[in-house]
Amino acid sequence: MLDRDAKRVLIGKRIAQELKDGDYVNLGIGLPVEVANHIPEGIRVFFQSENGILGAGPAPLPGQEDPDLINAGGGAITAIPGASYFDSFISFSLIRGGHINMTVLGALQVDAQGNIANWSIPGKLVPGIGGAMDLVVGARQVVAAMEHTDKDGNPKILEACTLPLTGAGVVTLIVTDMAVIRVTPAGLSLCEVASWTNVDDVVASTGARLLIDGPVGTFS
Amino acid sequence: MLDRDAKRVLIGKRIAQELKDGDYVNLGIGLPVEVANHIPEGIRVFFQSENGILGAGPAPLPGQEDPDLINAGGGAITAIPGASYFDSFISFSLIRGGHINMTVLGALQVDAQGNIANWSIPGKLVPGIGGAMDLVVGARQVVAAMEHTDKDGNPKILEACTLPLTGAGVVTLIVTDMAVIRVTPAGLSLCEVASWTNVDDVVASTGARLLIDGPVGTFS
Amino acid sequence: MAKIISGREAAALVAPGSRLMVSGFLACGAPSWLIDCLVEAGIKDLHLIAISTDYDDRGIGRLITARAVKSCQVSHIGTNKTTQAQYKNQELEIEFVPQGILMERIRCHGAGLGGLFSPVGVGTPVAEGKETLTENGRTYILERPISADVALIKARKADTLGNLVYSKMARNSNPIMAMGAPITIVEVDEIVEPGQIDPEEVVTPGALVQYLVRKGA
Amino acid sequence: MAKIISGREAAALVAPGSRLMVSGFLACGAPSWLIDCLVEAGIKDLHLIAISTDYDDRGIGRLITARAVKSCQVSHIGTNKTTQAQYKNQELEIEFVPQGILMERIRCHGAGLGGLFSPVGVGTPVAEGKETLTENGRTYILERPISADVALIKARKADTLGNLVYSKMARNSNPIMAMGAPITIVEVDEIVEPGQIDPEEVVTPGALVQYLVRKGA
Repeated sequence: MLDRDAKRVLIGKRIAQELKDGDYVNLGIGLPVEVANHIPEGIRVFFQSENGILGAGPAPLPGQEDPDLINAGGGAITAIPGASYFDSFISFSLIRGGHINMTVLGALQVDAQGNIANWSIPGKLVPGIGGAMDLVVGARQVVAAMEHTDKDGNPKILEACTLPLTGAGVVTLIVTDMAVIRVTPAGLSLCEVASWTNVDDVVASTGARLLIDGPVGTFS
Repeated sequence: MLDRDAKRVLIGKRIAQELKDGDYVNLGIGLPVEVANHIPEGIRVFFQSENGILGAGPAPLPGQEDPDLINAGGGAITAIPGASYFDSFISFSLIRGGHINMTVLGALQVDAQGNIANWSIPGKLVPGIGGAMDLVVGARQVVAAMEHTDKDGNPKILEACTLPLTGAGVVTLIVTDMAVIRVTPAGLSLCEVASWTNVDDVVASTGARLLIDGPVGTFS
Repeated sequence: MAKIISGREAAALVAPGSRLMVSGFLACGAPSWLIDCLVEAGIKDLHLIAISTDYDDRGIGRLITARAVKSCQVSHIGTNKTTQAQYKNQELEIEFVPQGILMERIRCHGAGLGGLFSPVGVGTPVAEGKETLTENGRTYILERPISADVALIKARKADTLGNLVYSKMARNSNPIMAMGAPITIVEVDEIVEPGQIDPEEVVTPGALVQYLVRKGA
Repeated sequence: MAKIISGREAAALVAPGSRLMVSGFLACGAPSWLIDCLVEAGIKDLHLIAISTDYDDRGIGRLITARAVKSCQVSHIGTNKTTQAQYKNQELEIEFVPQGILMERIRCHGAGLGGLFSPVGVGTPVAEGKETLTENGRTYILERPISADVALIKARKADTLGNLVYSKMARNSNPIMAMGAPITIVEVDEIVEPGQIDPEEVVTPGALVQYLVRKGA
């Protein structure tokens, strides 16, 4: 087993390899922001934050925070040369209009139909929707970045989500600390397994049928 | 009878008296632009041109035209201090959202229901709609500025328009070279008659019933 | 054309029980001084329209903490424990609106439209009870305009005609909420004369602004 | 991220018979150089989407005069006698779209929406055959998205990432048409390095721009 930080790095690093030169990317709060730390050399990627920037840069040095430059989680950011600011209306127009190549989001559950649930546990936690529902229908690729199981070891990848959905049939790729899984019309296709585990463990930890229709690679 | 220029001045001057301090006004091409020459002293009025300015100023001096500053008719304009430029999407949002106090438009026909026709004579002239359809539903007051009859002396104010409509039930005031007529739920109310003519002539030149529910004033 | 008033006068324009739009994203670009004046005036029973309820002690959250709000349309409450508690205790009614669609619905009103067909939230609780349109195999749901009685927004600078410019990402919901109500009150850091803002730089034209309040005044 | 190409290369991206959006209002803010290149390339059978057809010899009118257009969606043809003649002779099909609604319909596509309810043209020929919605006694008609294969627009300045600024009222339909097609080609007077345009001044973000052409190149 990996510790929390190691899992985070493993997931972020793997997702970063999906990026192409010139991509516009929106990273959800929490785990997804790790992706920004692993952009492959030689490519340029532009980060959007839905509150109104294209070209978000890394966190400023301590003491140099600008209260008018924050990411969607409220954290201080910077702007790269060539950034642009715009209002939330334009920002979500870019998102829904298919002008953002990839969004990476955390998830409470994902399922074999590409459904994702990440905004509400009825009777418990209801932080709300934020921009997630717009992002999952708008971005060209929707990547679920998540731990493979919950803290009790129960699967979070299911045949069908049981929590209220954030989006239906929207997830294109699932990257966890154990596996890389593509959502295909036929179901969930197991593409890679993390080098610290194996196919049998991944299958045992997954609540949905996994298709193995080619050689399964490894990642680390 | 007045000549064409005198009619134009008469109409423009009378409409200008409807303006209030701080009004945002959109003037159609042709006759309506005359209104700008008669703004009552002591009030400030802001002209919008739907192609993207609030705070349009008068025509520039010859030789000082800027090709990037034109009104909706393509004529050179200037920008007053405090003007703003915006795209056509925002411009028409302001119009339809009720943020423009008055639009003044020419008309081929208007009728007792406040219908207006000014974009097409089937089989003959079809210049098109431009921004007129947006303007007549959006502006808080819609003023038809027109000669009372056509060049053959036929009424242009009718019980019901016969030409394709620009807007249905939208005109609030009709100002011609002969009369000032308000559109009310009960029908067309004759408010004022030009000093060069009289009530009988106005009634005879009008193709719709005119209500006279108070003293009829004069204007010149 | 805008009238310059004080924060206290601004608060008096907000009636108890009215529908109130307040701008900002996690307190960035929120009209903090106007919020303070509202809290001080003790106005209650508001229906709030906002992106989120910010933090317990900062931004819009101060209205929640002061129990000024009885119902709201927001996209997110995850950063405000007081909102979550009031929601759980059923002291506060909440309609969750996806953030981009909240902007669309406000702008829909501001631009005089009757509704729009949105692909957002199809197959989720957001779609419940809404009419649908299917086109090229894609389903859309009908979203209706949202308006308020008063909108409170924040700009960096205004001229006396009400033309506004913002500061970086503090722009967020401000230009849209400026279209959301017949009365838009803008908290600004600075008021200048007409002509001192380049017409090219104006983001919100003065026609959308009724009142200006200097921060702290 | 934008690629810098020549006008000739830009013309080669427009296939005969394709749907083409061209910006500008009475030739102000129109991509004249790109239009020249298109005319020279002799591309025919276009479906044109534009505010108007400008003048016979200036702006979009040059495409009409060159008989490059077989059908169009425009708001106005009153300034172009050639368009009027081709329309009368039934050489040119025209759908008249109210100017503001043309902008709404293009942006509707660009923002991923399925349609909108418009109050414009109710009771006129524009409303014929369209679904309606009645709300608070007001009737709205359903307007559908408009998109193109290629959009040709004009900006004053771009950086190499495709961020755009315009010149005064030459902005008009440009920022909206930038959202109207998967391929947006921008004619610019000047191309600068990233960082040379203040992020606050960018009107169209680079994510909407695929190609840049220097005027005359």
